[in-house]
Amino acid sequence: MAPPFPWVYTPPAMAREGKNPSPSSPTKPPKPSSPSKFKPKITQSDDLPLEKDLLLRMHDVMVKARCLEERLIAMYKSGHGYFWIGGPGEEAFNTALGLLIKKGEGPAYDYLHFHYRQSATLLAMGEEPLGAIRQMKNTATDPYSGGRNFAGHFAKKAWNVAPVSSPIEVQYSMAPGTAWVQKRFGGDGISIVTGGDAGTAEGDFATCLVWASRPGKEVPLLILVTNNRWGISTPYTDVQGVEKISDRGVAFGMRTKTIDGNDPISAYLELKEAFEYVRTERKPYLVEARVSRLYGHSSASGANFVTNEADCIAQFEDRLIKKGLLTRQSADALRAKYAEELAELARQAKEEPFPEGSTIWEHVFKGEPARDPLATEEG
Amino acid sequence: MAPPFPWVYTPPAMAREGKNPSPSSPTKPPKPSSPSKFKPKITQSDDLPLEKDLLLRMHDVMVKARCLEERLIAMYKSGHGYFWIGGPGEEAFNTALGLLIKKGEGPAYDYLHFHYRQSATLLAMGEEPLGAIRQMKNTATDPYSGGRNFAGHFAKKAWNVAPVSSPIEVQYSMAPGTAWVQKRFGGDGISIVTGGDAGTAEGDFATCLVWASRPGKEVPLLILVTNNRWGISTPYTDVQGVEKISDRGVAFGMRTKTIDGNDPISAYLELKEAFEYVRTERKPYLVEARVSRLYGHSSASGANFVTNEADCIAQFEDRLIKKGLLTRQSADALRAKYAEELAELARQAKEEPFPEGSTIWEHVFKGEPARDPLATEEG
Amino acid sequence: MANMAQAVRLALHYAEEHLGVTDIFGEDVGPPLGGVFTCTQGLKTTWNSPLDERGIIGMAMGIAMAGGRPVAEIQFCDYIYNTIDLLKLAGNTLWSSNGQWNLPMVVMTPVGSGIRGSIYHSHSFDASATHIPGWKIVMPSTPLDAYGLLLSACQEQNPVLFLIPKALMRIKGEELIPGEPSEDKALSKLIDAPLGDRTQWKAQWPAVQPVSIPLGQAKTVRAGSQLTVVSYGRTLPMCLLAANALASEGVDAEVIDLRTLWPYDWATIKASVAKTGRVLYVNEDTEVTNFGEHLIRRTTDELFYKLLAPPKLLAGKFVPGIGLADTLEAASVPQQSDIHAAMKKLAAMEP
Amino acid sequence: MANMAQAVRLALHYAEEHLGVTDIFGEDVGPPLGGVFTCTQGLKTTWNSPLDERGIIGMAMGIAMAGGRPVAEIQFCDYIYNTIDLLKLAGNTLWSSNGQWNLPMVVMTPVGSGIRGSIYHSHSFDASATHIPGWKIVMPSTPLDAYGLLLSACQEQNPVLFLIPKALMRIKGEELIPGEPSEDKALSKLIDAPLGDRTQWKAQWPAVQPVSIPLGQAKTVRAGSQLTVVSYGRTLPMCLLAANALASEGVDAEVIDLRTLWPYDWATIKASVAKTGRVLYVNEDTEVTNFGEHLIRRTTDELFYKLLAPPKLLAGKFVPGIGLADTLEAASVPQQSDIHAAMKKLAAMEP
Ligand SMILES: Cc1ncc(C[n+]2csc(CCOP(=O)(O)OP(=O)(O)O)c2C)c(N)n1
Ligand SMILES: Cc1ncc(C[n+]2csc(CCOP(=O)(O)OP(=O)(O)O)c2C)c(N)n1
Ligand SMILES: [Mg+2]
Ligand SMILES: [Mg+2]
Repeated sequence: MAPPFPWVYTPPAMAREGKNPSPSSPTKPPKPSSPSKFKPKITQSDDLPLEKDLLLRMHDVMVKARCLEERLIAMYKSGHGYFWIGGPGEEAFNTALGLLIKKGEGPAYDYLHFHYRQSATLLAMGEEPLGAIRQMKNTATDPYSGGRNFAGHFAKKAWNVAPVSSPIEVQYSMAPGTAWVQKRFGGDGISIVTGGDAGTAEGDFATCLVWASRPGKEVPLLILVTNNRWGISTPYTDVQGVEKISDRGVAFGMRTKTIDGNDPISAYLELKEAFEYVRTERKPYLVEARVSRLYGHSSASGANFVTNEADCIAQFEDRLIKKGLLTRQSADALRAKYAEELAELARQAKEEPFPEGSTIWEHVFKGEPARDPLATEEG
Repeated sequence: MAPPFPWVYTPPAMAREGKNPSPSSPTKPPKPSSPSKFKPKITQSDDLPLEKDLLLRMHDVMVKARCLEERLIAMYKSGHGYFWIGGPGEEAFNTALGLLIKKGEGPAYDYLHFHYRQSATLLAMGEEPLGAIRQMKNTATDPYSGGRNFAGHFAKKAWNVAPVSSPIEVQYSMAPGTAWVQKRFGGDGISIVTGGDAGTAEGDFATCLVWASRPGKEVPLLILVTNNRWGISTPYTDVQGVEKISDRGVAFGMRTKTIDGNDPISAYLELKEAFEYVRTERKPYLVEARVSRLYGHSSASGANFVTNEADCIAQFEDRLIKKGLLTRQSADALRAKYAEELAELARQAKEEPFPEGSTIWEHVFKGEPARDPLATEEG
Repeated sequence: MANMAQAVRLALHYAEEHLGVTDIFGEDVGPPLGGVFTCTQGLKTTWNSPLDERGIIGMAMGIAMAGGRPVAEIQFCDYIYNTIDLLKLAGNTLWSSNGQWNLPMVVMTPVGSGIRGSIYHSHSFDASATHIPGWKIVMPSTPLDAYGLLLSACQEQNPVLFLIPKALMRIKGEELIPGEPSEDKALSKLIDAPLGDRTQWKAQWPAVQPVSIPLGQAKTVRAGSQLTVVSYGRTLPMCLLAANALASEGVDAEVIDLRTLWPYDWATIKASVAKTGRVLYVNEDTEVTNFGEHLIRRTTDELFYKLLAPPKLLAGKFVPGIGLADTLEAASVPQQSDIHAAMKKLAAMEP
Repeated sequence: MANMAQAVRLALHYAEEHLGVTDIFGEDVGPPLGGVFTCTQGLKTTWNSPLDERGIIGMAMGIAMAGGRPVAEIQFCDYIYNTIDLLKLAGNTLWSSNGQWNLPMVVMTPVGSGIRGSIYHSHSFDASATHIPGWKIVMPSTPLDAYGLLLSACQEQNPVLFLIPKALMRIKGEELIPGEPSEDKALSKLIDAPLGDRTQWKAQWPAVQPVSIPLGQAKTVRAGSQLTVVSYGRTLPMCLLAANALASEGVDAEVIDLRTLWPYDWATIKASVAKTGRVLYVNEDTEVTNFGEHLIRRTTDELFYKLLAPPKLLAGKFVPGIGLADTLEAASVPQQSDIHAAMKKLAAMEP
């Protein structure tokens, strides 16, 4: 079940070598600023200013999320799925985010307009990983899309998780809408939108800023950008002249911040502040988080671990171990435990059937029977 | 020849009363900042720091442009045209702009991506007003569109005037393209794009900022916004939280400025500086000019003179008269002369034929015969 | 009698009072203007949006997701083309979430020619719209239909695109909307915003009653035996006039107002064409990859052996725009005389 | 033999050397990647654009205005739908300026299913594209055609949309491109970027020669007498296989590769259908308001009395997306077996 004609997002060998592709070109002089200059700076302190329980919970989710993504990649590589895309490298930020979300259905809870790297957030919210595995395998049991959509394309109405869709940045045009309803509804439910750095070049990012900041009608929207300095094979600095993406919000009178998304502690604290502001002030806040991309763009680029970017889990474990909150052994054991659990789930999903071809007619219109509108009696 | 079913952009009576429509609503409390607060501030000095010849030339063009627009409006009102839109109120800025343009065909000259309020710029460049009158009357002789497009929709390849098109803001997505060719071409030709304030809410405005400022590939593009504080009937401050539109450029590392577009002298000096920067540095510059809208949005809003906005011509004439460069009599005579000349041109255009129906097939494809591709022998 | 702009307004009033409509918005939709065609004057949930069509559609999707019931306007359909990806997304959201997220939202937009709108105020959108799965698509040709269909649209669980023919916007209906005052001009006095200052004005809404016109039902506006004409929007009344005129020339045509373009009422068309053996589809969108061509395909698929003449389409010429001059507009989209001629010719074709 | 990705690359190389192409750009089009399908590796005028499809089309228009000759890529046609207003604008720029401003520009984009691309890497764009006046629209099904047609596109004075069927991207051609080395793998060694570090790599371009395939000419890839099949892109080779298979079942089908969708080669279709009396149009775009329906309309318009059976369309199902699972993709777009069955059925219909 390998992809019949895969497209290549980055040269496979580069991924195999464990490097994100170099931006330098055979025909052009080196670009003014090379991407390495922009690797998230490691300025993480020895201080761990959060409760032990929370720290360990974060670590647990991060490891689980990494193991899930690695299992999905393994499934892809062994032919149990056509395409992988996901969030390894963003676990620190995404876990912190998930732990701060007010989970539930309807405007009293947070609405989530995510892109395709958000697995750690879902796990932090308490989601079972089996669904992601089923979606990877495109089984009929896939709870998010019934075998219709790619891995990482979550959709869960019970938790206000809007359907992740592949077109970059469209979620930024929709997010002000849920937030507008929440503004009117009252309470402290907010909307949250995530996306990548390259995607901010789409007009939809600007649309989001415009609609979130209408005077007197500002909406409770947490606008997040996870900046990994890549759009597939294209370094951010090759194509965009904005130094700090968060600065895009300044003209709109919005609160903004650029943070280190590889440090789960500072990510948690910064996000907490932003959440509190948005929940209580009912106004937008734009946060740019610098993160890593640890397995390249997607399976199309080989999905191999890269060695030239910071690994938030390794860093966090070092800090936890240093403080005596974790041992190397317990960390390894945790990873082994999750790896085994996820392998078992994958084995389970592999036995499950694909959707029937006739299911394509289901859910075209809500409340209407599944049928081909052009079917005739003669067939 | 009155419009069969005109749409109304603003309540006709409001326009008849000589006021731009009030933003206050029957059901909602007054908006935090009323538009009047944002009327272009009149801070025009007694100093006239430009050569006398240039001052008088500017005045001449401004008056001619106003007379042209007033003639077009008169044509609309007497049934000689279906729709009017144009630039009365923007003459100061648009004239200054036109006088600074390097006019000609090809990348050595300036490319002009205009919107529909640019008549004064064309006249300042030396365009004959008869073309605008013919377009108003949609005659076959209309040099810009052959009777196909609305008034104010110039297109003149010989002077690099890109076709003005009705969809708001699309020109901002195209302008970086001509500027990119000019960057490579060298020389001092630049591209210039204009549009309104409301239109900056479209993603295309952001697209322009992104594509103009790619690192190391910045393009010689003068990005202009004429801010009249209105989008048809909607006050700017009702829908946009950006105080100074020019601030939108800051995150992109762009030079920016907000200027008084009602003062032809400061407009000229500010634009001159911006032009010089763009011509020599080959980088973008974003200028927001605060201007007036003196006949409402368009004929759909009645096209009547409003009394609650600054009139750049009246102001400029006062200053010129004060300085002894003009007398009231000579100013009035000038206006009368142009009014008469333009009336005569309108009389001429009225005699000219409309395009033949069969001309719809012309210019579908360059270099190919005019024909209905589905025409059969039987017809 | 209400004209179509007033009928839309009355329907929206009913919908915000009784059907849970929460937001009626778009460019210049709120006070003071109430829409460039006055369709949204005096309503209580209207507001003016930024000039950003992508934002308008995105906002409608978000509102619908969060349990609101939006009616979003694109000021002219000519400006909807940069949102087609979002329209497609709205149309696939239920499907791609395997039934979880439905979007009850209405997008309304004026369409078509007939007002000398030149290149960018004359577009049709029915061809593009009918190619987008997951949407219901409506296009009324009378005020009463506009009223009833918009009420249905506002009760839908799925996205509905409501196309309003500009050319019919100011034409009064022949039937009263239930609850509408019957005296001439009385309605206008109640619900049309005054000239001059509007800050103190409030609409005096008549107690209009619901009318049920389910989506998906065509209306046979003239029965006939020799020829079927299927149309909608601006061209529909012309088809009816042509049919009436042709009756005196011995041609008895049946005229069907499709009203809903998707899902469309195939049963009504099929029964008619099975009876007459001749069908002319009329619309004004450009004619290549046109929805009428779909209807022709369906006709040949299911009725080929019953046809007495080729099924025909009369639509807009395949040109890049509709030119401003009368001569150009008349040469570009079907006019009364074109329809008359096409019907006559089709009726006369030898089997 | 070159595959289609290599053929496109060779054509672009020829075009930047000899036809004045100045800019080949789009997302990931420049080094190091050279396009997600490798179509633009090693070329000298490529560059990576911001992730902004509207900017890509706008930039192409601007470059064309200023005398450049751009070839812009939209990475997948699934992401072109927010630019349709700009495509329409590009298509009407010559017309609305009454002949002044033509835009010599090429937009290329991969289309269609067959790679398990799920909802957003499986779209077709032929229906939407053929509804946009002012564009020429090309869709090759062999590497040599891709090469020749792209050379023609790069010499056009008008906007050309070049649709590349993803499913055929890696299929080798059966004919050599003139100048292409004939040994297997030799071409790859010359022009495929190496695995690993590419900073020092340069393509070794073979001295390819121009091939003239004018836009607007179909190719009859199999002559036959009983049935005409008209297709393009991914489904074309399947139609040919089906025709060959059906020959042994006594059905002699003529297969036409349309190659250019607009302006299309009606003369070739018409002559064929006049001869066979039966026609099946095959494409994989969703079937409502589909370009094949236009071709059916044209067929009934001009050939009604010559038809021995209803003209048929086999196209994609009218569903909101193509699902990822094999079962879903197979149920959504025409497969070999569907084409075979449709041809057989059509051949057997009683006149
Ligand atoms: C509108 C659109 N254009 C192009 C693509 C193809 N594509 C998928 S991911 C991607 C890069 C996204 O980069 P970024 O926004 O930085 O997010 P990241 O993947 O780095 O997290 C591109 C170009 C797409 N999915 N959608
Ligand atoms: C894309 C698009 N949407 C809507 C319109 C209708 N429209 C014409 S002018 C206008 C307001 C423009 O306001 P602004 O950009 O401030 O320019 P101004 O007219 O004030 O100079 C609108 C909404 C349009 N022409 N194009
Ligand atoms: Mg990125
Ligand atoms: Mg304005």
